[in-house]
Amino acid sequence: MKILYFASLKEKIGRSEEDIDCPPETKTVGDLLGWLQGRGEGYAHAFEDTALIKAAVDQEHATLDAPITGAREIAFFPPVTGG
Amino acid sequence: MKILYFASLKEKIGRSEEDIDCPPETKTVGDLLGWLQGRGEGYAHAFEDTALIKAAVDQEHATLDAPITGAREIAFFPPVTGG
Amino acid sequence: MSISVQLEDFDIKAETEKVTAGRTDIGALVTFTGLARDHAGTKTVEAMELEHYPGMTERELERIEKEAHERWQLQASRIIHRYGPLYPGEQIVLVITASAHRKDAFEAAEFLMDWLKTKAPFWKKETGPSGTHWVDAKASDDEAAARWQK
Amino acid sequence: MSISVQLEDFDIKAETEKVTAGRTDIGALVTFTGLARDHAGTKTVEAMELEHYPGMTERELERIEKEAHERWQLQASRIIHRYGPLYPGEQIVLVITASAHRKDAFEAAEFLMDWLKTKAPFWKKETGPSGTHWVDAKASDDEAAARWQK
Repeated sequence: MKILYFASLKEKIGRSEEDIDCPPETKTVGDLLGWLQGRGEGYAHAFEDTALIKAAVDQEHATLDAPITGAREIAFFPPVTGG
Repeated sequence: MKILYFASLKEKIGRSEEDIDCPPETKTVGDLLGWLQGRGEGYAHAFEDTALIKAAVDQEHATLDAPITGAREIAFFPPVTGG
Repeated sequence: MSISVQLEDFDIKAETEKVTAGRTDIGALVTFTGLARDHAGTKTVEAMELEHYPGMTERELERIEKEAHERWQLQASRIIHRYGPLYPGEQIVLVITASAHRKDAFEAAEFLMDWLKTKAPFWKKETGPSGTHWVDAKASDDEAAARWQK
Repeated sequence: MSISVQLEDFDIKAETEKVTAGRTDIGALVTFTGLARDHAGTKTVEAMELEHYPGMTERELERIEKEAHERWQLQASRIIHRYGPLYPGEQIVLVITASAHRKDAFEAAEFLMDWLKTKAPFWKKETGPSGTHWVDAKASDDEAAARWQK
């Protein structure tokens, strides 16, 4: 499964994307986020305030309870600030 | 006193402007309008429906009760339709 | 702040560039262009003629523009209104508003158009297959303008 | 309907002409241009960098544009959003809406900007005298977008 990080998350984690085989019990965006938090200091820091984490599953905005089974690409990012 | 007519009023009256010495008892826009109504068929027709007549005194929108004493230029026209 | 009442067409790029030239404090620029349409309701329009009240038109546009600057935080604005003969597809009116923030720019542009439609002394005559007639004022324009009454 | 996510600048005249070309049924054309400012609140901004999510950005802009066409009577629209480095005074985003009537064109343009600000995956990094930082999302943008919730 491809995981993408953007903006401040990308900088805290130190990479923009990675391929991950996450454990079978991670069934939702929230599960995946919790699992990523345990992967090291950068991840813990990046995912510290989950209220400020947005996610997309296969390039569509998704909430923490959205299922990830079968997804090809999951992205995490801070609230958007374009325009 | 210069009187101007625009759009459909101009066409009904058959002129776009005229200089008028109106009687001293015409003190408001409404008085003037009433006096003009009696000046002939074109005027009567033009000023038939006073609800659809707008006026300006010295190039500012004015209501029927606005005074005209001392005014240089009074205009009558239908509701505006620009833009 | 600047207004023009003119026979000639206008260039949206030249006008927006004049508004933003040399400035780095504008965050939001809104333009409204009014265009002559080929129909009005179900009636076909082949041409129109815009009559105006020279002198008063300029005064009213300046007054309306000033009022917009009093109500909203605007850094610049521009109003151009044409008169004379106009054909379907041609530009009639241009309103530009510039502000630090988009809300001010949008609201001021809407206000300018609503007031211009009900206060600027222009009258539209349309020509179609069944002849020529003066356009009636629209109640919807009065309603749109009424929402800005304080 | 057409969207572009691009590094290059855009030309408001060329874009509005593409929207109106050969048409005589458009009565109202609204454009919104977002520009890079030299300050954010009290902070001086010397430069910014816009990061985006290639692929998702295009999908979101298309989705937002489609939604605008479902909600308002629009004859055409155009969205251009730049990414990459941007300096004060430069153009960031362009939204164009065309309709028979001005109310639809104005509302749809405001809607597009409000939704774009809260849904399109762009992130702004500002550089000023005291360094570089990611811009925080604004509560006012969420509130502006919330008014369009049905």
